Amino acid sequence: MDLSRRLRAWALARPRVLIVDAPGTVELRRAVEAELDRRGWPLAMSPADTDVLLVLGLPGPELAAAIDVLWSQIAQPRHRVDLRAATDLHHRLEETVRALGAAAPEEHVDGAVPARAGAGHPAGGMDHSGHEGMDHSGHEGMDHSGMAGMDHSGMAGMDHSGMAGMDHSGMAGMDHAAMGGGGHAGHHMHHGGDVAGLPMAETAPDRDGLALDVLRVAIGPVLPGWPTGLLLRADLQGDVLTSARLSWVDATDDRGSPPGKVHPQRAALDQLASLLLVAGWPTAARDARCARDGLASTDRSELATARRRAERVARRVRRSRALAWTVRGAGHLHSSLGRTAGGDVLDRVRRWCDVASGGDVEAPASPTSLDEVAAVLEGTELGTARLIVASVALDRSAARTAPEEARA
Amino acid sequence: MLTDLSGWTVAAVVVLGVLSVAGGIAVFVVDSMARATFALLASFLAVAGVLLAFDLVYLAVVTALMMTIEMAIMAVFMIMFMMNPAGLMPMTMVHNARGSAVTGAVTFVVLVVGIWTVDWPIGRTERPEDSTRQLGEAIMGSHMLVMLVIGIGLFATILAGTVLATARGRYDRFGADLAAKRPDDPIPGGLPR
Amino acid sequence: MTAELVLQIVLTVAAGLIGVGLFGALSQQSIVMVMMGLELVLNGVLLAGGAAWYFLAPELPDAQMLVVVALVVMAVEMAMGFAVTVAIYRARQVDMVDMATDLRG
Amino acid sequence: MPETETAAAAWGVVPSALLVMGAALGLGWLVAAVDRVVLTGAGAPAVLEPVRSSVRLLTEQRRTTLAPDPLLWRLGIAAVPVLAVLSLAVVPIGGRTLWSTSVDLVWFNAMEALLWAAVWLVGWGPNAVHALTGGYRFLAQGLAYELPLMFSLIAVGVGAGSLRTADILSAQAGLWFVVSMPVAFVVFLASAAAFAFWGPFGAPTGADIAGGVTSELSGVDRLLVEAGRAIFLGATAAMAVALFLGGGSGPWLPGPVWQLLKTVAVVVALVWAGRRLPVLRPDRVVEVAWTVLVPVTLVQALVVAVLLLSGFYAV
Repeated sequence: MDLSRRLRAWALARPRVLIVDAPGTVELRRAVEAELDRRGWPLAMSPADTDVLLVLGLPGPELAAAIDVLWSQIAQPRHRVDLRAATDLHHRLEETVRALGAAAPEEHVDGAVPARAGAGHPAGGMDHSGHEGMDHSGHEGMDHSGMAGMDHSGMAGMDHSGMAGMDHSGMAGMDHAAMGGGGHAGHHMHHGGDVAGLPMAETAPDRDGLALDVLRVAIGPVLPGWPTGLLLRADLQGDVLTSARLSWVDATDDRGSPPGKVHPQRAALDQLASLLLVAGWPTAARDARCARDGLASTDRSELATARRRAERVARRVRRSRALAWTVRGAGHLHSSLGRTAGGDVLDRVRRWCDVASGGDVEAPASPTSLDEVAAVLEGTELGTARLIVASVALDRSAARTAPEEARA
Repeated sequence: MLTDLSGWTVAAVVVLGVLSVAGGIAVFVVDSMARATFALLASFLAVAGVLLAFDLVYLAVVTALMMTIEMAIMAVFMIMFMMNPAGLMPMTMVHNARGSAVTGAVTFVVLVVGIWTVDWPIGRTERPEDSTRQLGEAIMGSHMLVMLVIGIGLFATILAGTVLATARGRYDRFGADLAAKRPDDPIPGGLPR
Repeated sequence: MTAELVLQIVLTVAAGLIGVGLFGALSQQSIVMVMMGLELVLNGVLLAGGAAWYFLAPELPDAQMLVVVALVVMAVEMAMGFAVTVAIYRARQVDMVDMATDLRG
Repeated sequence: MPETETAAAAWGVVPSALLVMGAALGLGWLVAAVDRVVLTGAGAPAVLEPVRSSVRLLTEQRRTTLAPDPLLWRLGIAAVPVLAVLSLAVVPIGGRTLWSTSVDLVWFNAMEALLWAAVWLVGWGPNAVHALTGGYRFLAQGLAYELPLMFSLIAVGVGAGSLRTADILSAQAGLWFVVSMPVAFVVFLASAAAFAFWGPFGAPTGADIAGGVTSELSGVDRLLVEAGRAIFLGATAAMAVALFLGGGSGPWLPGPVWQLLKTVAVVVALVWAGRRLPVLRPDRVVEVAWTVLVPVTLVQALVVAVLLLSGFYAV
């Protein structure tokens, strides 16, 4: 018994962490990431991949609802930490490990049973506690957010939401007219448009001229390498976005990064780190984070090391032919923003690299509105869309020039 | 004449045979199109298993390989074109079910009557050491003509299939006078052009 | 167990596959499902070909060639089937055989 | 021929099956450990991390999603590691394969093809956008790498005059195949990364789709899929050693040691090189695969055929 507990504690000593940063917690997030990198705790990709949910700062009501959904999707054993300040970070993380390792075994067993029962009977699983959290809060979250009409998902965390519409796609594939014309018996599929509370997909012409299924999905507000709080509502055909709208959750919450003390080089490295994560280059992303954290140091020699490191990672990214080949041509922003925000993803990456290496260049300007970015996302594939979003510096205050009503 | 298959092998053949037919029936019974596709794959894999028992190693493995790839692609088309691919709503889409069932059943009965009445000429012949080698030598020797025709047929299929399925020709890509330097594709590929 | 009995059992299974496949190919409305029925018929041919080689003429490669040809026919049927489905669907949003009856001359 | 005797025949079925299982676990651990070391830059202590992760995943709850397809999902998940181990059955370990058919190369290829179905099911099962997108990406990538992979295997088969791994090993007694088939070697290793959907070909599990096909997996499900991927990568590295690097041949040391050293070297090189690159987006990769790699590997096969006719290979 003791042995198994110790084994458990050992196994959970390096938990995977999902960070949710509320607005205005940039420095806190950087400090946390630095500490996680130092400890070798990996960053989680999705709720399924998460052991520890780390909530930084004070989330607004909509983000809080999304976090609750996210929490319900995390498998046992799990632990949630709310951090307001980086002061006792080390202590809090130690405590987290202890709490995870000591998570009451009965709670764990309790959680596992419904999951298995749910596997046999998808609908039956709803009664059980572990599962209940997941399905129901999904809908609750949606009600809170007040966007229920748009898609059955609300912001259910990482878009588990829209998914349900997904595979029973094509009900609409067969339109009534055609059916009437055919005039044969045996179609009983037109009773009601939803399954398990989720509407069916519709069809629309795709870019190749075929009328295929469209799914309404909500992507965000919490994803790896994604600006927390950003919500992409899109129509998805396969993996191509046919329409896209971007908005912030808690749009009235304007606690952006405090003005005045922005360190451009660190900001650029931060941007690069999340972009490289999205581009699937974790080693370079780690280097960028490392350089960013070193630049915050007050120690002279550490600072010099960090500068060299920043230059190295910027040079490596800038010169990478593979990265250039894979992102070139995506996301042309021909905008009124002036020279520095235009161009494709690659141009912006290179400009970020220039800033990151400490050069005296202007950082790419943030787009003035989310709609401008959303317009570029239309017609791109999901991965490209993620790259485009990661390549621009979106900040909450800038987005507010685009009125919420414009989304409709 | 006794079979040279062991009792276990015969049992395995019978079980796999039953599985293959069950998979075949499941294709038209289950609601979910994804499940139908993979029921068909199960049927193919069961037949591949029987071929393995008959020493036809190459054919068995190739059947598994080809059919898996084919079914994986089939699954995508199923989701593209079929309503209700996940089978979340019970439905059937058949016409002339009775006539089809009768046709299927009659065919089966006729075949079975034939199978069980014909006096099969089971000979005492030499088995080749390696069935794969036998097939390979046939393809490259006595039966080369068959492979040549198959090759041409497959090539024609590739061309015809592409032409039928795509809506864009070179005039769409390179302009009416084919003068464009770079093709106008919705998604640029990985080649520098 | 005699070889003939095993052969007959296997051929019966093949006949079963052919029967089920025929039923599917004739009764289904969706083009893709029709193709699955045809595949099932060819699956029966594969099985019968393999059995014929093993029990009747293992010294000759002909039955093996038959199986190879059946595999190729499956691939061709599939490729052309999907191509035609895409073409019809593109032209008139139809993926069911009954709706394509106006293609009749 | 003693050298073509299978492990099952020489040592009994159960011991050699256990041997293959052990080799699979060892290879999977090796790949995961090297990957972890390269990823975290943590150095030697990171080699324990795969074990730690496995234990953690074993104790974790299995979760499910709303309206999933549990049967197909679980089937796909279980198939990934099973296929990885089955593909290892034709890879020589200590000079012998678990079993040997006359078509080992096709067997290896077929297991990898069956992986298509498995990965697609893992993506399809949970009824989630990101997972299904990962499934689509895997199929698109799979179609593109399949033909180059087959042609590179064909080049090996032609060079050895046999599809049996044991014969391929003995055909390399004089000269390793990597010398006359460098293109096939590189394509084979790249395909290995592609069908383990790892590294530069990791788009099906990319961070941009929150982990793709693995995004909804937790607990033992995730463990099975991740272990299957690692074993596939390790098995392919071991296969590459057998097909191109002469297997256990080498001076002074006994064969199995050489084979182990070469396998470790290939794994380290593969992981190190793979992690130096970002994920290559499938829409770029597929065009290159179809229009460049297919012809290039065809020419490679042609070169091998011509060399064979001119008596280059001692068959």
